[in-house]
Amino acid sequence: MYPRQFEYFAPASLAEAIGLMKKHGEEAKVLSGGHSLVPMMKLRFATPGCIVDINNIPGLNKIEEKGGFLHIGALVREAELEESPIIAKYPLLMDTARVIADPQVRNRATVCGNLAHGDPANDHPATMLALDALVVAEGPKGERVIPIKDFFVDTLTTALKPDEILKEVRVPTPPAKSGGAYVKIERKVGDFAIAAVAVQITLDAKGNCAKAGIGLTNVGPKPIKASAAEAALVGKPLTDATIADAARLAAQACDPVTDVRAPADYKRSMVRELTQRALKRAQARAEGGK
Amino acid sequence: MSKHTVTVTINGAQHSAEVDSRTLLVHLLRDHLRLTGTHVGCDTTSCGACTVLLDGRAVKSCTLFAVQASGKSITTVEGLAQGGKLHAIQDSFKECHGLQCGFCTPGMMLSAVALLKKNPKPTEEEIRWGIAGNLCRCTGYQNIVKAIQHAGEKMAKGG
Amino acid sequence: MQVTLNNSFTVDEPIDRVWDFLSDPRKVAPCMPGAEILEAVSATEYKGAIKMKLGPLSVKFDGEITIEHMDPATHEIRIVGRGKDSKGTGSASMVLKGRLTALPGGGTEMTSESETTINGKMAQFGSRMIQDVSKALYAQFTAAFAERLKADTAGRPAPAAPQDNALSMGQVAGAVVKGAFNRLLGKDKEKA
Amino acid sequence: MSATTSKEMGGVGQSVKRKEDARFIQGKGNYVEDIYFPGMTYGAFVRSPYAHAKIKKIDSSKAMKVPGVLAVVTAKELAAHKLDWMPTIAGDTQAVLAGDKVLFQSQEVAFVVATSQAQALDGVEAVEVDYEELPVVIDPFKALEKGAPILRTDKKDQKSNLIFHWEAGDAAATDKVFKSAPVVVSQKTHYQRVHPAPMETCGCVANHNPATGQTDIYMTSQAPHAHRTVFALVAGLKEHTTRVIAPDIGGGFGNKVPVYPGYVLATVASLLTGLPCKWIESRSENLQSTGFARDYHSVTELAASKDGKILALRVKTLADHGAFNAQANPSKWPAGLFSICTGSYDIGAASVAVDAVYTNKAPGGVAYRCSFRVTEASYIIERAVDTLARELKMDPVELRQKNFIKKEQFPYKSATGWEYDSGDYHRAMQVALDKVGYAALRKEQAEKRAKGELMGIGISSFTEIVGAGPRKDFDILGLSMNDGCEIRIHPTGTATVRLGVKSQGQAHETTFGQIVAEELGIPVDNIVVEEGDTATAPYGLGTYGSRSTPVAGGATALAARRIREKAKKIAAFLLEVSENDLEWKDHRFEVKGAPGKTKTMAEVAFAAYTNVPPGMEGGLETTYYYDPPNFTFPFGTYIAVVDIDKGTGEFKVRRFVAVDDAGTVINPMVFEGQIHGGLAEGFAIATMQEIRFDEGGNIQNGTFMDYLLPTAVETPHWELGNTVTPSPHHPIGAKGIGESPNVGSPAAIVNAVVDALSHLGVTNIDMPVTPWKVWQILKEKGIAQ
Repeated sequence: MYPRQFEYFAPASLAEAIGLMKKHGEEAKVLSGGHSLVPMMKLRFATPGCIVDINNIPGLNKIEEKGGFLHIGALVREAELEESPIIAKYPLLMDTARVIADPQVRNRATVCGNLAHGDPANDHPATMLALDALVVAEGPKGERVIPIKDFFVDTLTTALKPDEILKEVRVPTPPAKSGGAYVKIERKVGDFAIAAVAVQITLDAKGNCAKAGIGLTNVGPKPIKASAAEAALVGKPLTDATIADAARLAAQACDPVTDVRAPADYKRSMVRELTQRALKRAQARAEGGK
Repeated sequence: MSKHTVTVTINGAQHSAEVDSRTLLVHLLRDHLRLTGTHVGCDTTSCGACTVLLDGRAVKSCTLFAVQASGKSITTVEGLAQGGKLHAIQDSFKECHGLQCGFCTPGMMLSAVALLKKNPKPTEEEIRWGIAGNLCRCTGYQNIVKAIQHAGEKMAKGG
Repeated sequence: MQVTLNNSFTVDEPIDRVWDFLSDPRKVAPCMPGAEILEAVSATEYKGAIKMKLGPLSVKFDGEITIEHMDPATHEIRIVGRGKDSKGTGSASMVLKGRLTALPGGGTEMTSESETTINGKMAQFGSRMIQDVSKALYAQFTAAFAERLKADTAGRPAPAAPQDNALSMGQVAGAVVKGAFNRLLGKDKEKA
Repeated sequence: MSATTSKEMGGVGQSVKRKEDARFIQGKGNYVEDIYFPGMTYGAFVRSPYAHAKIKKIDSSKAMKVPGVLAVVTAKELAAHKLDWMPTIAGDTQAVLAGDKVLFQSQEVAFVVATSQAQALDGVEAVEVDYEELPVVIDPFKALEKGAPILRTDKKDQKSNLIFHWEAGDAAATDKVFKSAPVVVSQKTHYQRVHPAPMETCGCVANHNPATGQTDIYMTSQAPHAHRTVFALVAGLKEHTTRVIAPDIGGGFGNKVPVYPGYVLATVASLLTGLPCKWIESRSENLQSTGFARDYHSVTELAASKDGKILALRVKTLADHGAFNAQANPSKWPAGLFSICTGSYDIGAASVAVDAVYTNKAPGGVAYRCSFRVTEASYIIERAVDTLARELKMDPVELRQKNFIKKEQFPYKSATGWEYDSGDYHRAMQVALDKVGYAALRKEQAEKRAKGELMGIGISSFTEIVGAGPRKDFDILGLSMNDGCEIRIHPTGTATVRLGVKSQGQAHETTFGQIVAEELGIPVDNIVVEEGDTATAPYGLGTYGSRSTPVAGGATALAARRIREKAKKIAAFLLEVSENDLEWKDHRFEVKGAPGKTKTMAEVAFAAYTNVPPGMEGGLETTYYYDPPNFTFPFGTYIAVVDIDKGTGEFKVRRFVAVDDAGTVINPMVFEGQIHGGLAEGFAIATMQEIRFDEGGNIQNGTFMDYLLPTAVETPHWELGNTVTPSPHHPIGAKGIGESPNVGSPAAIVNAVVDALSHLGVTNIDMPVTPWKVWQILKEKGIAQ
């Protein structure tokens, strides 16, 4: 399998990369991990005339905590995220990084690329929606910070402009008594989810839910933030009843279609089931469990 | 730029080749350098038959452009044996009957080598997850798991 | 593969004006994101094209639009569009059935049903996306239809077609269509 | 049979490490894609995006302008050489390139030859084909309805989409039993369309030398000799100047038995250009256009007495063959060995009917790790027996034991006419029950059920029929299915063994050497086994249907014995005794009653070239073509234990016990490896693998992203056991093991999941059994939300 011919550039700086993106417009695609783009190019589904490989740009591969955020650079690979000692504080990220594709893919695929592709089937979008992350885009006019809830515009379409590059994603550092979990049901290991649910919660002193984030994978035309379900939990204790209620609302928020993975009613039911499981796991973790 | 000269260290030796932008790393290895131990089993980054080590990490060489490997170091199945002595993983695959048709074997062994580097004493469960990116149609995986465990033990003993 | 979608919406315009709009493919076609009429072959046959862009994917279908059935008495119409992907890797067709009903208050309800059939490479490799894309396309179409109809009947110039009239999901839909799109698909239900 | 030779000798019964491994573990295998020639060209196909369409025009002009493109071949060019159509193995015709119309999505329409693979693919994109879409026939039942479009308009006599109607057994007698039977159950099943998907796709490198007229064709072939003969018959190539070479094959599983258009076109391209031409299929092309397997819609009925004696079996099947009847079956057996569907049971009356139809799908019907439809047969009977047990409220084990053919009944003649060679079904079942702890599991299940938990135990006691086949009844395109073995003993006592079969991973280089080691006392390390090159190998029909050990294994043993006969004469001459005074003992010749007076095969071999008895022909070599007197009938009992997650419908195969009996075991290590692999494929079929089409004939899982093959994570841990009941007619008593596990395991897994839900009234879930299918049942029964 060979993609169609294209021009390849490996700029040494972000500015140079953005210049190339601007110059080549619609024809240009950013290559980071390449594990969404290259297979599409091999099947000649995607036929970009120009590839801007950002792998040689220094400074984009950092994972660091500062200013109340975990900063994940554009070139941070899934495996690096998984191996990073910082990630213990972010069990939701850990869960997610472990179920994306397979070990070889995780060695190349990047967290930011997983977001930038805008595929509702990717795993990090739901995770970042649950975490209320911020996406940082760099364009000709400088930096732009986009709240994740505004980032996914539609299927394979994000708020990134054609000449913008996703520079990093910022995840708010969770306060004490926080926990998260990602629960995914898939046809086999490494597959896109039939459905998956990302949950991030923070408990208050009394053990009630102070903050809740819930993101849904592959159950709609774009990644879904289950806002009503989140709202239903805030201020309440996490009991079987409140959890079931939130799960019901999450299931209402999804908009799945019947496809080769499963019928829509199954996916919707799984959102409900997995939301409960993820909430319980997140709760246990927030209370200090594993 | 659609033509590039790439210089890559493969199994310890430096190679240069002129490639198209679209030439994948696996094409460079197979078609340009005739290192045909690295195989192509699919077109969707699913099977892992093309797995090589890129700067020590297992990657699928069908999903990387050759030009991206420039300046990097690659290990293929042909580079596993050192000084005429087979690598422990090679011995173990034979010893434990971890292969049949042999097509997935090079990629499988390289994934195993990467796994054992990270986790020298993996459990059966950890091995199964560690080779989740490599498909095999012949062995039912059981003897592959055994071979990797065996290799881990051998390597711990300095073998 | 086939995707069938239904939709209905109401406009504050008398039925005859809506009918005039609906029965003119030159007016209806631009409501479909990325679509354009290239040539009128006859009063009921047109040549057209539709371009779609979906992240790194892009596809262009060239084809014919035919009004197969049109009944001013019952205000029913059936428009069929058939096209082939310009790269020769597949085909798409859409049968659009529309029916207008006069409402007691003077407005008009338009009920429509679309059946989209995709064959070839897209249906083979892209079935995961097709339903979502069809839904979005159709929602954008009906939203734009309402919008353009209002502008048309009010005698205002139609909203400018996006620069590159290709469907680039979301971006092209933009502010005008987006709100209607969400309402039409009931996406606000979560807040309700 | 336990091992009689030393480890060094490596005879039958020894776990000899595989000889082929040395090259594979070092990346030195030699697969078709690894073959390069100077000046080699590359071919790639333009394929149809539609399942059914008229081809109005093919315009190659733009493609010819693509840099590197040398030629674009269409049906028109092929027709000039009468190569636009070729015969299939099943005796139908198949378009090499579509002429007037295409009949399935991804059908071959044109072949672009270029100086590189990338350029060939660029050329493919530039070929313009004008299609007019036609109504599509996807549902095989609708294919037979009145008014259905007739697909094979190229066949003058084809008035419907029916390919054949075939019957076996005695319909009248069976119907009579059913009429008066106290208990009748009916089980509808669909054995879904699957694809063997070996890790290596199909490919070909053809190298025609215009100067010498020699054509070498390197092919991913499970049957090189048969393929060369087909080439000779179809393309008019001369067999003596055509060499088909199957080098290392990266798995076959039946996928590499048919002749594909790619082989023909690479060869045509080389003949036309005088340059070597390489064609290597992509994975999606492999899944979308090459031989699928199964796709049998069956209704299986069992008639029984109230106490559980099975009285009769009636089966009606609709088989979806796709656009061309390209199934791999012996000529006189259009539904293969499907009539083995009485299975392991002593059933007095049986009738089987199969209707096969054309649809707008890729052709196939290959024997995927299966001996010609025995997998479908085993599946339906093992599913139906469970349904009968449920109806009778009997334990499925008890019902099976009650109806098994008894040890003393062998050789057993079945109601559909097969003569089972040997078996001890009760014993294999007992070993499996003991190993899994059946009674305890049933107790656990009852306790779990009381708590609302779902656990199931599934049993499958299959009987296979392998080793096609006796040549009076079994041929492929007229070529009788016997196989050759040539043995050459070299002067220094080492040996070369050549076979007409072809390993695709089955370890022939090791196991056939072991047979020779056993028979001739030559250490296995001193024997080389060669296969796959028609220039050197004796004729044979290849490896599939578990036929290598039953047929070529027989040939090997008998060739070796023929060598031994001559060797005995030489030994007698050397020892100066009469032949009758010699015995073959401890793998050498010994003078009876004189233990010190011996001659080894090495000594005899040297004499064969240096000191033969007067009047004797020199040398020590022979070729033997073995015509098996009957099939062999491997069998076994498999038991699966599953736990179901009520919330998601997901299930886990907690345990899987497999007890196999394939007669004499040549190499226990290889034997177990074959079982592991076959079980994994059976598990994959039961839970994941399926080729599906939408209503427009678009393939829904034409890549490895959606055609699901299990990874190590999903694949269960296998627990094996075995019993040994040698075949009475096979020279070494061996039966063939490669396919049993794939034949027997799907039913065990489906039976286990159904068993977990049986108290809810569930009797069937069609494969692949997926979490959502289980969930839908749970939802219907009010268990899941």
